[in-house]
Amino acid sequence: MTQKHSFDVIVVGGGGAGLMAALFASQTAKTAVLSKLHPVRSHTGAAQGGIGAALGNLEEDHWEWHAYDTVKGSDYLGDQDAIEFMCQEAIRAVYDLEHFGLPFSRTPDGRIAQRPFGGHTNNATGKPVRRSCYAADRTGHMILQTLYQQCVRRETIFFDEFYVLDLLLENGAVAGVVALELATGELHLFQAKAVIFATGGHGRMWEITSNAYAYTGDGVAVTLRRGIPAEDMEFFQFHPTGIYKLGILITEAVRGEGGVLINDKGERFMEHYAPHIKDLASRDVVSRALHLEMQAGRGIGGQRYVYLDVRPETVNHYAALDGRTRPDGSPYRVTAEEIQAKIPDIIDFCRTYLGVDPVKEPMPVQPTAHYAMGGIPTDINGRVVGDERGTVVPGLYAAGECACVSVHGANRLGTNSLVDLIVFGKAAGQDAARYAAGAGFQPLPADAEDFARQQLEHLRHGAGTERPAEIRREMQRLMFEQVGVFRTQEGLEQAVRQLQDLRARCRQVRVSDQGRAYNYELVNTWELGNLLDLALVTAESALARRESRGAHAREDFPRRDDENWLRHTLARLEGDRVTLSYKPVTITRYQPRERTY
Amino acid sequence: MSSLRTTLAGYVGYRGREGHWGFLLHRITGLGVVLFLAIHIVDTALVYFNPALYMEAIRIYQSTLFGIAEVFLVFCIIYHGINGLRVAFFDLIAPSAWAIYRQRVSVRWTLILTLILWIPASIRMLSNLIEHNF
Amino acid sequence: MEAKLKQRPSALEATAAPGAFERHAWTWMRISGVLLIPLVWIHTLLQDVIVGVHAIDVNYVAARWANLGWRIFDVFLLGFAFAHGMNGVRQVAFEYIHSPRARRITAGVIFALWLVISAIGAIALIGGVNQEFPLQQQ
Amino acid sequence: MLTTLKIYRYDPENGGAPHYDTFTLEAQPTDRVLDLLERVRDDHDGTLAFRRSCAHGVCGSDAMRINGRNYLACKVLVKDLGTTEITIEPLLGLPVKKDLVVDMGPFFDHYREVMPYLVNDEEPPEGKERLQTPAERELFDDTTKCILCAACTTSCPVFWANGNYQGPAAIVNAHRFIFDSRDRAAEPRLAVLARQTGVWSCRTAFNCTEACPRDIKVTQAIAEVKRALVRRKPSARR
Ligand SMILES: Cc1cc2nc3c(=O)[nH]c(=O)nc-3n(C[C@H](O)[C@H](O)[C@H](O)COP(=O)(O)OP(=O)(O)OC[C@H]3O[C@@H](n4cnc5c(N)ncnc54)[C@H](O)[C@@H]3O)c2cc1C
Ligand code: HEM
Ligand code: SF4
Ligand code: F3S
Ligand code: FES
Repeated sequence: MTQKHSFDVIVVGGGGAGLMAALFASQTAKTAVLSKLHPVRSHTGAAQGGIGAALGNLEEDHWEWHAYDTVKGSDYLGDQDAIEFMCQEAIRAVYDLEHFGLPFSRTPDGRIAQRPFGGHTNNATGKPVRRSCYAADRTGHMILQTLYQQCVRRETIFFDEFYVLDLLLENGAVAGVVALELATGELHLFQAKAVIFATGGHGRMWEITSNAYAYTGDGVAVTLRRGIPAEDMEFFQFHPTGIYKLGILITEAVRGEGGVLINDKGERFMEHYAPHIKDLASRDVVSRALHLEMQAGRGIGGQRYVYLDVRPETVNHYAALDGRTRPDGSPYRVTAEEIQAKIPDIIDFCRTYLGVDPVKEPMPVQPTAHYAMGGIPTDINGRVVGDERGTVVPGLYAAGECACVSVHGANRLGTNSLVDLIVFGKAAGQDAARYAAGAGFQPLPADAEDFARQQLEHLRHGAGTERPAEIRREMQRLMFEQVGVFRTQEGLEQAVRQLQDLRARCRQVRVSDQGRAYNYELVNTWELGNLLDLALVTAESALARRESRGAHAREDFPRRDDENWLRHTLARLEGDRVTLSYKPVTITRYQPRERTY
Repeated sequence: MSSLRTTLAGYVGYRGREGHWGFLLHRITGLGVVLFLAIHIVDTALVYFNPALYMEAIRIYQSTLFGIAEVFLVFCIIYHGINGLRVAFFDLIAPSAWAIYRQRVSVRWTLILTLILWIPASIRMLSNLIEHNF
Repeated sequence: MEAKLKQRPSALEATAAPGAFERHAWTWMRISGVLLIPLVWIHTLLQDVIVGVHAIDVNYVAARWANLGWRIFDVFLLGFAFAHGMNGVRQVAFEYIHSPRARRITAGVIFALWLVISAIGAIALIGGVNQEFPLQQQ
Repeated sequence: MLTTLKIYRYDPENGGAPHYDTFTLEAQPTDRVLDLLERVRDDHDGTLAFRRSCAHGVCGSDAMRINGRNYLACKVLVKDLGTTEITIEPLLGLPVKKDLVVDMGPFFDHYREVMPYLVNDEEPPEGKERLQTPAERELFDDTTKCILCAACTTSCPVFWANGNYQGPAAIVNAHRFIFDSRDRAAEPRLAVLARQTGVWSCRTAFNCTEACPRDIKVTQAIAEVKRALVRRKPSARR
């Protein structure tokens, strides 16, 4: 029997974006948060390095500089109105978080501490600027905890471990969602005036990834199935420094604190790729550099990794060569203790998983699938835009990594995702509450949950023999090889073909767990289906885009082509067919230029 | 769920480290001593209420079985005392000593010290016992 | 699920809760514990190790209590050790017994035991060895 | 190397009694125990239930008992265990829902009781942060690291015996705010912890600190709260 609930606003996802949306929506509207994980398990908690905002606590900085860096980082694909809005709001957002209790690291005079991060520059000198506000290397953890704490304080209503399977649209507007209660295996029907998706990313379609098991793109997949396009899916960021083989992220803050990338010949190779800011170039640039070094046989021992070296002697050596100084003008020097204090968790990861102490030995790193620039298309109020003409879907919202505003364009700058969560999470929450105040409920059809139920039954009792785990592994390998840092026509075509095969096989899977309570096998299989949908859309979008821009690097089209491709992709999925259309990029004051670091 | 079964399963089955065993031993020794003390107060009070019965009681104390129990009693008193002192010192004076290394080492030292004090005492008590009872 | 919706902590009502008894008990265990080191250890060292049970009889007790200093020593020993121990028993019992009613009963029993046994000990300490009894009976 | 996993199984729907299943699989010394569990679910027995998400020790999903001791399955490597026989059981002291999944409800109830959020109703400086020196922040730095995994609370012998004991995790989260110079609600929080179910129930058994995957000095934090209570003005005793 399906239980029914009714709320003004339903937030799907309890990560940074979801909690922020819930905090603001619940101020005026009856709001509930549905999350497949307990909120504090969300992947926002894994974010390490910091949240960018031009507070200027340590040196001159301006939100306009932040905006320019973001535009440039996005390889000019970001929508500049949204970027300006975000960079301006970022400052407020960081102070809001501080007032909520977030324990930022502090400057000696008690203000929020800031550190350099990839792609953040002083626009006048081109030198790195300290813009990333941080709490050691656990900034995301602190954000997630702080927001959850505020939700506890405000008695936000949570449905923990509720897995959203389907979105209900009636008369072109939101009617509610269907969710599976993991504890009981029962379906629940949530009627709502507004639904905000904040379900995070989908990096689990790649073999080596920094992403959590839960990063399966559920929100994008659900909306895609309901006819909402997915924007810019070909742009997926590979972070240059993942722990070799494991993919666990080593934050850019390590390089912000002076760490350098070293190849097999002992060279600091980033000097050749980004002569100005070197190791702190934008992520796509550094990932490609790693890839090229390894391709040229300069990976360590010829293997597919290089070293990230943050030993004090190395840091001091290169800081002296760079003429790097402290805020007071004295030469930049660090000790092992300072390194330990600034990146404690990274050191802990390396000791635990590699048996390597970063203060004494360099860390083996390789690019790791990290962040989805693309997702559900929205405007700056978080409202989902259903087509290339900008038509808003009434009551439907998205925020956070699953959304594409687009502020990150073709490549996200480090620290900008956390800004995105806070700024657009809040905007979506406020706008959804406002919308709900003026709108009525859409009637729910009698068979509202039938689609979800049938799919589940099919998985549970189908006649198939395929094993989901096999399909998943093949997809991950395929995506990492063919839809990775560098892409080619043949590779992408092959990927599309094989993904179609995998999708066909996936229709023949059968889960062995016939139980209801905590049937994780069922959920994981459902998630595999979501990933396959998004993988296909990603590969098709990438195949069509015949240029290199940001994270999308085509060996066969190595240059950016503004004439034909300065536009956003919108992909729709019908059955096994992906149809693509395009919409223009909003440009305000920053005209596209060549991008060098 | 908290229940006596969980508790006992945990006491015995959880592979706790020094602190776990230190805690259990503190509890057992404390309860052991207090049980003895209760009896001991009453029997000593017999010197006032009934000295004859007191002599009866003393004779039981002088039995071999009780002689051996007494050796353990002294262990309990020494261990519980040193460990109690350790806990009180950490709690009242140096909370920062509640850190893994100091805790492990201090529990080990507590046991070593206990043995250092207890072994000579028990030798003397046992030789006393042998002298009188055999 | 609906039960989960009530998330307000009972924090504020706790202000009205039980006063400082547990805090005093905690402090007491530590202070008395420290004092017990000399008291209990000297007592044990003398009686169990040096003198030994075989040398103890009513006369021994009488001789010892003839000294006022030893009597005072024993008063302290009784007062501190038994109160420390019985509070320890109460703490342990409360860990396993949770219902307020059962706890009240347990605490009552422990308190009564403490009172009675302490009183017995105290009377004996004050009364001393009862010389009325014909000791020669032995 | 060949590794034997002995896993606690309980399925509420089959009404069966809890039992153990044994799986033998090939493992690398550097494999996480979580990797092995994943492999069991993928290739051997799809019905195995356990929680996980981040796979690197920051989300707190997969605390469980491994060879008798609480760990995050994703933060303990096979070689750390020093044996190829691995027994995996759910956390002690919380109701088991299925296999390795426990009901975290009671745990979060205790968490909520200590008011785990910043309380400060004074207007913050407009468009600026509240100031806090690095030294002030250092006082509670350690306890901000908590990921609410429950490894500590479910390793505590007092909690096993008495589920009403608020437990180390709740105290850690209270500590995080009591010692935050920006917070104004230390008093009511201390009052919650002064109850019989609060800090005074802690017997310094230290399993919590040993179990904490975030290396939080849990027992020290508890001791600091106790001291704050002892030194508090008697006026607080309402
Ligand atoms: C290792 C790592 C380090 C990073 N470091 C930084 C950094 O330093 N700075 C920065 O700016 N960004 C960083 N990022 C990126 C950033 O952390 C993420 O993009 C961001 O946290 C995503 O937040 P979110 O709220 O969108 O999603 P999440 O926090 O992941 O939340 C997703 C939520 O959706 C729920 N959910 C998902 N699917 C469903 C469903 N079907 N039904 C119900 N609920 C569902 C989940 O339970 C979860 O609560 C990092 C990312 C990683 C992986
Ligand atoms: C010799 C010096 C002694 C010292 C330093 C000492 C110290 C302590 C301390 C500090 C505690 C509290 C432990 C905690 O709260 O975690 C304690 C508990 C206890 N003590 Fe003692 N004590 C001593 C002697 C005694 C004696 C003589 C008795 C018996 C009468 C006794 C019985 C107990 C009991 C029953 C407990 C409770 C144990 C528990 O909670 O597990 N102690 N002691
Ligand atoms: S204190 Fe440590 S063990 Fe306890 S819940 Fe927090 S992180 Fe987990
Ligand atoms: S294990 Fe328990 S008794 Fe105290 S020191 Fe930790 S909470
Ligand atoms: S899976 Fe996140 S802590 Fe282990």
